[in-house]
Amino acid sequence: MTNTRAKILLPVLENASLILFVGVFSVFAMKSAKFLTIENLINILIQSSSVGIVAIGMTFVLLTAGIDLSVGAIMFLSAAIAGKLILGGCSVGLAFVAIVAIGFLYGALNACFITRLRILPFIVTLATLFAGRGLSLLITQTRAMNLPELVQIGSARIVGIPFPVLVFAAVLIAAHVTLTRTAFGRHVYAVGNDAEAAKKAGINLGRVLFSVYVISGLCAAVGGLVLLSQLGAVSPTFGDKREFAAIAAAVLGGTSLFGGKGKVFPGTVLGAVLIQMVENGLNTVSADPYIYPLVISPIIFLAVFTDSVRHTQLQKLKRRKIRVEVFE
Amino acid sequence: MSEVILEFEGVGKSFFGVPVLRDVGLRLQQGHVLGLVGENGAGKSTLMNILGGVIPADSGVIRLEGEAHAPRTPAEASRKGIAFIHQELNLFTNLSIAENLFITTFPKRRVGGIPFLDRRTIREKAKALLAAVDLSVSPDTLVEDLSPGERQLVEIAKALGADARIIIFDEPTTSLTSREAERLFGIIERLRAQSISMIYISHILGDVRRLCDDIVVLRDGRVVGTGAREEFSLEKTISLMVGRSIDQIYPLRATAPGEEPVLEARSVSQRGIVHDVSFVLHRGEVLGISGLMGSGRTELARIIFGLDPIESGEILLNGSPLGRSGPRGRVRRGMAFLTENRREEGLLMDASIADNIGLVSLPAFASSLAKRIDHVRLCNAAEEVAHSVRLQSMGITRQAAKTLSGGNQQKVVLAKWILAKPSAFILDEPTRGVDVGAKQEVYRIIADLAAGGAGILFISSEIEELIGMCDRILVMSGGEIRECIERGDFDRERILRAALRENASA
Amino acid sequence: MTKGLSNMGDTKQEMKNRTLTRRTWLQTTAGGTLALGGWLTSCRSKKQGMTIGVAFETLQTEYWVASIETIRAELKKRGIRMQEAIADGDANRQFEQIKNFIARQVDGIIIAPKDKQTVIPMIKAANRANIPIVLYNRPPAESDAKSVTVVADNYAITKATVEYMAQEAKKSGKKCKAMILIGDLGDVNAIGRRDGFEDVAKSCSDIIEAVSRIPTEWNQEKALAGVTNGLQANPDLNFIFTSSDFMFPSIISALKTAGKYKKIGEEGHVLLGGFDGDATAYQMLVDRYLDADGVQDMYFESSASVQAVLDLKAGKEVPAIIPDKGFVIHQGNLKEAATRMWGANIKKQGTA
Amino acid sequence: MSAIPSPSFWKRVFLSEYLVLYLSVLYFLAAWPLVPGLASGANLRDIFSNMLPLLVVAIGETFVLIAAGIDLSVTSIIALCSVVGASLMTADNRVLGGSVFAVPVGILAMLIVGLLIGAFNGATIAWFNMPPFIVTLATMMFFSGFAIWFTQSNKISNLPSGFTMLGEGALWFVPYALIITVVLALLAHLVLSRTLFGRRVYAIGHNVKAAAISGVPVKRTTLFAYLVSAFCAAVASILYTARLETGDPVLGQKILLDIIGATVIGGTSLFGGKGKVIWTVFGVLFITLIDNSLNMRGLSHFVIMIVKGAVILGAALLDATRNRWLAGT
Repeated sequence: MTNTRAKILLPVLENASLILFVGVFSVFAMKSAKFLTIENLINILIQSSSVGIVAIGMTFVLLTAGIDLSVGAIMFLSAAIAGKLILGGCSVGLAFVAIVAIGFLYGALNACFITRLRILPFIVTLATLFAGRGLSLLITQTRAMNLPELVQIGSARIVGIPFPVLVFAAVLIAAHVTLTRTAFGRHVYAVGNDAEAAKKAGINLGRVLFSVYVISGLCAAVGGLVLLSQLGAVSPTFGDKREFAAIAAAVLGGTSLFGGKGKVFPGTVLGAVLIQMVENGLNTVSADPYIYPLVISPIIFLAVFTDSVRHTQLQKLKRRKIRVEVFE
Repeated sequence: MSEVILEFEGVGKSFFGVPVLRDVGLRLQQGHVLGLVGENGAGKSTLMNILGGVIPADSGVIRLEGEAHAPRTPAEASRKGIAFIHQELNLFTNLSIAENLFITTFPKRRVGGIPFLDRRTIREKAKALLAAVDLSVSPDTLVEDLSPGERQLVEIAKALGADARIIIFDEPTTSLTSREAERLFGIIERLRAQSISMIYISHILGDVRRLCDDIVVLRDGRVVGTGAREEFSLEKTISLMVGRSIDQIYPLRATAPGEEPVLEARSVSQRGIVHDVSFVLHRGEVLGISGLMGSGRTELARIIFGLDPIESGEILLNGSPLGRSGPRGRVRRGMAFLTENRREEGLLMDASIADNIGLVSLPAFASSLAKRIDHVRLCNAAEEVAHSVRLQSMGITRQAAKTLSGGNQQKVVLAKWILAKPSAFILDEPTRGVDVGAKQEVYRIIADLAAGGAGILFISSEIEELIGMCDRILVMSGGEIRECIERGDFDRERILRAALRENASA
Repeated sequence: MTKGLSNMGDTKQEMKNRTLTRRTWLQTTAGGTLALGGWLTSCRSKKQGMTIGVAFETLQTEYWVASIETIRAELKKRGIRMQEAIADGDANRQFEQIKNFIARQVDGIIIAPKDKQTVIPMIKAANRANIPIVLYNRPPAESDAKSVTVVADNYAITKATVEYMAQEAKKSGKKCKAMILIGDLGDVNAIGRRDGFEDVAKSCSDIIEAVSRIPTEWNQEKALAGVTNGLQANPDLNFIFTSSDFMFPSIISALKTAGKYKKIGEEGHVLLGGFDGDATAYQMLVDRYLDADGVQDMYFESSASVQAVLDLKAGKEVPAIIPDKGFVIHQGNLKEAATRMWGANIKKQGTA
Repeated sequence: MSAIPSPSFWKRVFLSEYLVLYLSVLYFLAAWPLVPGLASGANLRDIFSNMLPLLVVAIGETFVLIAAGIDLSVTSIIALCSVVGASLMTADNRVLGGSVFAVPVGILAMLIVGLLIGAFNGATIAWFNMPPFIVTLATMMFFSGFAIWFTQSNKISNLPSGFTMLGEGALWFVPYALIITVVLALLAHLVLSRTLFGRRVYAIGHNVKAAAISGVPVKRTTLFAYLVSAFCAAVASILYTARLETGDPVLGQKILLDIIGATVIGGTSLFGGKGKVIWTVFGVLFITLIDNSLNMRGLSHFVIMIVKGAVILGAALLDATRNRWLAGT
């Protein structure tokens, strides 16, 4: 009987991302002793925090069945301007404030085009991705800016916790609480589940959508800030292709592109860490570094594949019954 | 004698100049249940949509506790204490029951200025509401894990949560099993006891007469009968519902059905959907399938057309079994399916009329080798069919399907299939959302097709049109065929009774 | 992915939007066109005198930035207009930029190519239009295309640098676990520098054992991750050579995180060597973090390439390869060598 | 902007499907006096030779977009085909190097590689109904990574002249690239507008359910669309590789945005069901024109990127406006 089989299959599919994570982890743990050391695990966290933060913002957008391709550009732009300011002799603190402001404005710009003028998020953010990277390159003249003083912050440890991880955790907690413990958060899910019904129920659709793009912009900026503090330099490749990494992380964490389904914790975090773990793991087993994309992309594919299978199985289970069979 | 809480007076509404409500007046008393009955298209839903703030009325007034009531949005209506429980439920399946109950009215608890959800209060309130509709599941359960019946109860609980004074039920039992329905009735009784007023819309007259204090019968947007339950025998209600002289609407069926079978179903079964369905459709025959929503008529059609899986039994077209072949195989073999959902399954809304009409028969107009489409021939053919169904349009190549009226859209779908010259048509609610004038033309087209030798499976919830058009009528309920009635002894009440008969095996 | 917005909106809203959108669109287009036009006029220029097209693959590193600035100054000094094009690491775009130069009939081209192969068709194109072309700092793959290259002897300079580091290591006595950051393998210079390192590592295998090779593809993020993980994998690593100075920030960051960024002489100092001679490297030398740095004589390369392109234009004979000897700067010769180190001067001028 | 012509005029312009062409011409005329050498024969030739490969990819993308899908993997296809083909044809290749078969085998291999990737995309999307965006994103990551791994990020040169002439060479005065592109474009146009397959692509783009019920082979058509897109990418790869005379594992990595941007500017809708080859031609022409003219003005390509971004947004706005007007009337 197909239903019963599906019932057994579903739990497995539900937790596909977790299973993947554990699987990859144990593989590397077995392959190399160095992988399991505390320092290395902390390293993984540090390296994944930047993408993780951006991915958290991306999750908000994906939950509303939207998409934000401009996050990489936002990272670059905010970092570039921060760099200019610091080189121009402005205080680091002020520069960081500027970064956040830029993230906010950028997000608001996207949101305006999407909610006010009703253009597809894909196109809007594609265009602002173009413009944003161009603008940043214009500002930097594609020059590398070395800001060694920032590394102090990036490598600092507050009560033993590395700065990037600290920021990561802070953003994560804030996002998780917002999504699970506030009306806005629940409305985000509602909109993603059925925009029309949400409107009928009297949820302010425009405001919810606007906010998620602003949030995504903010997270991107903060992610850029963290990366900047780690690199201590801004190069023209800064934040390049990060939009894809962020989307991948969210999707790996079980977030659906069709909206309404996904969690920042554990989901997106697992995804982000998983991505970094693969890179780090391959490194510790000193595998050919070029092989990295060949490993990560099948994992992404697998995650989505299981999700779509799960979806079809659910459809099977949920087919409307119109008669009660006495024998069931 | 309790006082009137809601009153309609001279309410009228029309779409595309076609009146769907004419001078409707009715009164709902505090703590009463008002039964609203009438055939599809009688205007029940329109009336309730006006009350629920989904659409505005053209004329007339509604008084809620004496003062005028004209809600602009559903939200406003619900603020005024009117809860609308739609046929298709408006719940967010990815959220928990508790969250659905308070989606716009979350109790909050400020911590450092940030308004957090007060989850304890929410859960407790939710528990209380669920208890009120005796639904014994945790408020944290996701709605997607609930059965349709349980979801219905959640909707009711939501209404109570918004302390509604008037609750509108629109066909609440269609997707419920008899057990779930019983449960619902129990709740309704209790709400009445709490002197909450309700409007109950249903085809199932038995339920209506059992639940309601007063009954209002609508026909063609007019109130044709109103009064206390006692005054309405089943017979009287039915005759009021369908009491229209029918001969002028329906075309004369000149030809008699032929002998050789076109479409044949042999004990078709699918667990939980249909059970042991068999029938034969002959050349030139119009075979009606009557049944209420959720009787399995649409599901049967989808199985026959190969859209849904079939567990046992077989289906033959022109004598050859169809096996597992999907819609494509059916179409190639000469079967047509006009679905009940024109917008989502029938038309390419943004495409031109010509593209829509041509869609099915494209292969016929493609040269064998390069599969190049002969546009001239295609357009001429499309033109022809469009003309034959009397489609009104400004140029079939220029106008997009979505800009047509409901009637003309339906004609486009028909034309699409006619162009492919199939031998068997399955028409599911072909006159739904179509004004009376267009209805007549649809009937004419069906008659012509039958005269042309095609077999037609005519599915409808309007008994009247089946009686007007069919050679035989199969009556379905609970996924089974209850009766097969010959044209000679057609009888509305007999059909309705069969349609209302409970699922034996439940 | 667009479900969320596909159909939201009651007709009233639609109406409002329609008008709104129409207005906005008019403004965007009209405004846009005006702006564009105006700004094109603003940067209009009259055609007279000589023009040299300068096409750089990227300005990603201080070295490129400094180079293009020096070339600009050099040309200005000789009253020659310079047309600039940066390909941002895209060979195809660079090709199109060169074709643009040719279309505009520039008098000569100085190009810092993306890599040795993709530059060949560009040279050929220039040859066809017989416009003299000089390759800056990167030689082409061998072919029949005619060009002049001004390039540092990456191999030799690296070799010298690493040998100096080896000497330092010898003093400390203990055997070194070494790491090298390799550049883009498509870049001959990167290859030259790697080979320089590897050969020294071989010749004094008693002192240096190369345990970790990080391919960076000239990308700071890759470098950071690579070094961090490398240090993780080999905790006793104490010798790092980077194929380009612009990756020092990444190295410093990684070392700091691992708590191994120590001055020369301090306990646990990691022997550091680099290549280019940029400002960061100079600062590190002064602060006694960096042991040795291979310096390309950027001033020589810039003026030489300008001279070369002019000579070619004038029809003079020019050797196909103009080598830049370069030199090694280290704690020993810091004082006198600094004057010739471009990074040092930039630092003094306080730019970058 | 004080004197805005009557709405009816704007409407006519808006609703004309040649709007983007008009804009291109308008822009060209406006830029003519400002950009010395813009209209020179040499530069015009450049503009066209620059737009050819981009156009080829964009045409393929058009098919997928009309079918309400998206193909992000085209750039990786370009890169992988480039290195595979080059490694087969290069003189350093022991087996084929220098032989007469080198070129035909190489080209064939490139096309096959492309089609295989397209088949994978199409099949997974059609049969397991997975979201195209992620599927092609994953394949994009995988195959561009594979191309780099395959060559250890080395470029491959010494390609036979018989191949490289496809890039810059010409038959009399007509460049081969032009011939190939024109033929492909015409073919694509005919297939899309005149054949059964073409109509079906539009149908599934408009409404999958309705199409399926009307007997359209949805799965097969979807697969076909992705095959076309991949094939075009492979052809583009041939042109790019030939003109650079190099097999490059990062070839075209940066043009994904140009491809989708150009198609959208042309007016093809991401919702599916709407689009034409000719529109894409206009879109590509417009974007190339901007690129070239600003380039000729000596403006850095970052400025150009900003302008492109603005243009894409403008185009999207225009499209949205158009649709609302159509809906309104």
